[in-house]
Amino acid sequence: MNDRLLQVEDLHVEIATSGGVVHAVDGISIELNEGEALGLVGESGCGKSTALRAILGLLPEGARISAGQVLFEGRDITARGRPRASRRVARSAPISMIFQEPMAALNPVMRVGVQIAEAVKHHERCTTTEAHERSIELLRRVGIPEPERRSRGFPHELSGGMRQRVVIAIALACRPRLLLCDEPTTALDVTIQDQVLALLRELQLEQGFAVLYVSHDLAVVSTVCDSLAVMYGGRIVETGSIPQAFRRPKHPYTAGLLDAIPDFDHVGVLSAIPGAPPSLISPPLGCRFQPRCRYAQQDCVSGEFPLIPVREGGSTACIHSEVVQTSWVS
Amino acid sequence: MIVPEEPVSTSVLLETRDLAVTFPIARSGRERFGRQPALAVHAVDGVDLVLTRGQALGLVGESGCGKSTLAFCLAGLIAPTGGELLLDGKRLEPTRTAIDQRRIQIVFQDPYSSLNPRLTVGQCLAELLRVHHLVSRGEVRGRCEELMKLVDLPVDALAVHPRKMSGGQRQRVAIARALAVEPDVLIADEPVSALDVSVQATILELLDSLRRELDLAILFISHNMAVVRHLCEQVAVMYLGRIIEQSSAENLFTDPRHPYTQGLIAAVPRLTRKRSQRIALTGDLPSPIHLPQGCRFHPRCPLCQPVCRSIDPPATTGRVVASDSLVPHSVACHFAWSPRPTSP
Amino acid sequence: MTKTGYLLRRLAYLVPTVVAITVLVFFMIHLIPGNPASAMLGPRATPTRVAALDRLWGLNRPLLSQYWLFMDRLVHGNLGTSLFLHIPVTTLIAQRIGPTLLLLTGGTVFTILITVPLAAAAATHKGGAIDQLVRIVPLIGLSMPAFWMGIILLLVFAVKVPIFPVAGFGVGVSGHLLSIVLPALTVAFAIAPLTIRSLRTAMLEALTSEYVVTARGKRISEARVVVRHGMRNALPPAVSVLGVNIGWLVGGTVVIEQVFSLPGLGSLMLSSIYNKDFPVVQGVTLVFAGLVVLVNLGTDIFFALLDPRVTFE
Amino acid sequence: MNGGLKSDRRELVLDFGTTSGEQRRRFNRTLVAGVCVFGTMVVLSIFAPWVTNGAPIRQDLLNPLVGLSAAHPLGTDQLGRDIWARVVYGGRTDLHIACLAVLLPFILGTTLGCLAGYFGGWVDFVVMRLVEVVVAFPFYVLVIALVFVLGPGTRSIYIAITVVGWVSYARIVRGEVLVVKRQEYVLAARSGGLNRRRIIVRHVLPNVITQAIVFAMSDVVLDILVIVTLGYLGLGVPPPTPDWGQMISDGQAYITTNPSLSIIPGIAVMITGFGLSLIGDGLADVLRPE
Repeated sequence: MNDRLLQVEDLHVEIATSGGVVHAVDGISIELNEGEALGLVGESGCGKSTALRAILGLLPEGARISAGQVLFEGRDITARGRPRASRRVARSAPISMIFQEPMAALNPVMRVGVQIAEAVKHHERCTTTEAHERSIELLRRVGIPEPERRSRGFPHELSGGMRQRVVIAIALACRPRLLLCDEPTTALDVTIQDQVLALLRELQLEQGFAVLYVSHDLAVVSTVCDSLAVMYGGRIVETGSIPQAFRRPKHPYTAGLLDAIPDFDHVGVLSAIPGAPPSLISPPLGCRFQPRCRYAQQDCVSGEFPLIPVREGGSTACIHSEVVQTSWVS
Repeated sequence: MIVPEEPVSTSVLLETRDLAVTFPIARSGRERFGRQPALAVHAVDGVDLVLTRGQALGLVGESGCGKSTLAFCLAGLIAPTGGELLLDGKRLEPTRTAIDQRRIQIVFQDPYSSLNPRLTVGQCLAELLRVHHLVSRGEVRGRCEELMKLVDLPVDALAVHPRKMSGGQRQRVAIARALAVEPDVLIADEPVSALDVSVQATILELLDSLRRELDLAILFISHNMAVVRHLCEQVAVMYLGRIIEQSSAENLFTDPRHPYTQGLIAAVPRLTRKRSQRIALTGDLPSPIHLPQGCRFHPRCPLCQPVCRSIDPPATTGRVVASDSLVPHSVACHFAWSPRPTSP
Repeated sequence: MTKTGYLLRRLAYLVPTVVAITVLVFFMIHLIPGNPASAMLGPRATPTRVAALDRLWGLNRPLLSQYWLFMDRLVHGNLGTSLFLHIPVTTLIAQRIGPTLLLLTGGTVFTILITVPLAAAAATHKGGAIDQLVRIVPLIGLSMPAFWMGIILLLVFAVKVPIFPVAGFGVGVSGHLLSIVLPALTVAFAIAPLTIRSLRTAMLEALTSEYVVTARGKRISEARVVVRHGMRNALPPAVSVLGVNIGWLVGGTVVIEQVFSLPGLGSLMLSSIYNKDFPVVQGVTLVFAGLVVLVNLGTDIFFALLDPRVTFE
Repeated sequence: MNGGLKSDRRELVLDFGTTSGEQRRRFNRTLVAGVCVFGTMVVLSIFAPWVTNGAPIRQDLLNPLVGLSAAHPLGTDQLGRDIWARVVYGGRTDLHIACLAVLLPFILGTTLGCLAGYFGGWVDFVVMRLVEVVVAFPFYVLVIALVFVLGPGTRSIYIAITVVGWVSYARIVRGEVLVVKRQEYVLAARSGGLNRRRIIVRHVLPNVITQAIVFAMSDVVLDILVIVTLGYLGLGVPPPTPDWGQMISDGQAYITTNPSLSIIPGIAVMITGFGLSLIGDGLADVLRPE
């Protein structure tokens, strides 16, 4: 039996705006196996969050999946059409999602314990009392002190970190096979972020669910994930294992990001990537990164740039990746 | 390794002495009818900081530790409720003179809300130049162009409304606006956290070159320790309204002495190195309304001792050898300079 | 802070408002150009009667002691005597308050009956026919004078198709109820555009929120998602909008009662205005203000009970 | 608890399609449609003497209650007056009063709201207590009571509308100012050493006034309704000046036989209000920054 859990094939998402049609996600393919953790990184506006939401059919007003498909365990769960699609997808597959702002993900007028018990009850088919006991157990599992008392409280009485733990507890109660994370620690402080990331990693190893983690922060992704996919201008430009990608980036954009980000352990000269991210209404011809790329050649300005697997493992959309790999020094 | 403290004399520009800002709760009109005990948020609670000419001081801490309030207070946007502020050794009164006000400028975090959407970049800069009579009427245009060049923006940008600009460009405009009034001190409150990672580096570089060119004193506030480490020579760590540790960046990040700083550094997500040992900080920041007794860090401290629950440790300054020179290192912990007690 | 603490504080806010209302109502008499007493008595004015009225209202005393006199009478339930009917104002108000309260209740009930199903249908079928209707009709409805709407209803359901009485309050309980239907519908039509709109917006907001996504992920039934997560969260803002509208409705009754010749407080106020019966106008104004204060208080309390965040500041 | 929870019914009209962005792409059409509808009413009122027989108050007791005819496009009323002329002249009266009546509350409310919001403290306390007292009175009760004590006439209408109407502007503007004054560009202006007057006039006011302008559009509708209602109750513009409310009231006596006497002026009110609502909606979209 194939252990492929999630398969996204050539996904396109278009958003209609007053300025024109934005090709927010422009043909991305993702494969995720059972128990695997993949980080999807990129700057704001590169389409990573839109891609994540498209998988669950949670696209905002005006956005739609224009091509491609999403398979979960080989089953087509593509959310075509709105607005009922999201309901169907959310119900049809054991996928849970954690959002950036935990307060928004919790019902403000419902007691924390009830919100968890609700999920427990429908997944375990147990009595209300049992569901309640199990919800307290889950709260304890995600590291909430005094779970009995907290379960009777409301979300606004908790701190940001505690709220995110409750959201994780709800996700756990649904016994997910895949957990989608949309920058779940961006709103949190660094010490709290550390705690939540450690919890996520621990639960992933313990429960064996797969994780698709979207973030702009390479360092955060590297603590949670095994492999990563770098997005730029609506496309994936590089994939590979994390240590490999950081040691020897195969795409000039990844290399540029690593040069631009201050690394706590290596105080060196930072160099920003010149220029600005491309317009997704009328993207540049050829390679999307070519206008900002210092390795750009004549042949970069036209043609298609699909992901090509490389010998060392992983894949890149750059046709000059050997040059990047040999000339880039950390 | 520890050498007794010596008096230091450098070109001190701005100094705070036991600075405090408290916000009383229940102040709005409606609230006055309630019979509430006088509660207050101790946002800044006895801060001693020194900013010197041509130097960047980094201020790190978690949200809610009071670092932004401190920034606003230094910039004259919030009046201090205790302690004093000295500019060039002269005490700054709560209502500042126009000249004092203009000498300390601030750059904010969000480049989208920090520019008036109804004014073009040029109008925004020219207003400040005219109000302060910094240049004669005829030279306003020329000075605006100069400011644009200073922050690496094209001169054409003067005619543009901020909404047409990218985050990075807006942040440059915000810096140009701060520089328009020729300040000596620049307070940068998380100036790059709202920017894309590929753009952050350019703003950091700009701030660094401006510091050198204009001999500015910069207070750089950030929650991102990697960024602070790249930009600042001096670093102060703030916790619940107070500076708990301060030293040179190199020394503080390699040899932190306060358990909070140690935990904070351990929590920084790393690109390449997996952390070896974790000093995990548990729990959240306590409420700044009901400050803990004794050391304000003790409820979260992995090394907490009985004395920590009762006595608030004062900041003690030692001089330590770092990078072949003596560096002052000040820590507010009972056990900063003695062998660590093993955790109970 | 506890819920009880919040409620006590909310009650404490009433004091300055109520005092200020009495001050404003008291001062109304001084807005009258010239001598209020002679202005009120009009052609009936004789020096003796004017002097008597001056003495009764304390018009020749210092302002503060006039207010004190006014308040003293008010606390003792004395709102003065009608100049025209020579009956205590409190008696008049007691006689007339019934139809007004019934109109208020009926209007509220009709509003809720119209609002909830329409808003729920519009929110759950966004972009559908009901939704379009709910978005466009209010624009027209709000531009319509409420009394004119009443006249149209009267024309259709009392004149052309005589189901309901044309005027008056009817006889007996069934008569009262029958005669209140059209006026109550009129006010409901005036209010419903705003309440439907706000409930729809609040429900849409709730239904597109991340907690509803989370809830759907729990695989609980869609009905439970809509009711427990959608409707439940939309309720507090909708209740406060309804409260504001009932407050407005208190004033609207003045005009509506006139259209349907209902013998309520509003028509008492108008007839007293035509008769220049100042004490009655003053008394009725005070009662109306009191009603609004009570409605607002009830709304706030209801809101606080519905939303656990209220005590949390 | 803050004051934002309770809001004036008048302010609720602001919620119409302006906040959700649903109609955003159609703003031009909305605004143009509104201007066309309302513009027609204004043009008719201005050119009243030319588009009618110019005699709204001329009685023709021999021809009361006649139907449509060439001489009387909408027929005549119980006194034989031309209904078309009365409707157009009524619009002239009511639109004139409503448009003027909106100015004073706009200026007063915006100023007080701006000062209360920006300075806070006792200024805010006093303004908000005043607001609360006015809001505690039912809108129509207060207007009617004021017109009663001040005596009928347009002057009383202006005063009553101002006393009651400024409250909404003050609350809207105050709420906006509370948001804007914490915006970093205002803080930057303070840090730049600009004086308070300059900050309020140049940095705060231009960014809060749009909401007040949008509300003013809806407020004209509300003022027209007030004027018409007062006219209906016989407390408005004294006869024989034509006024829509009074026309509806006069016609009510003939509701069983000649319902058009009441219906026509009501439709005129509706069309005017509808046009203004469309303008308000369109403006809200146009004036929104970004």
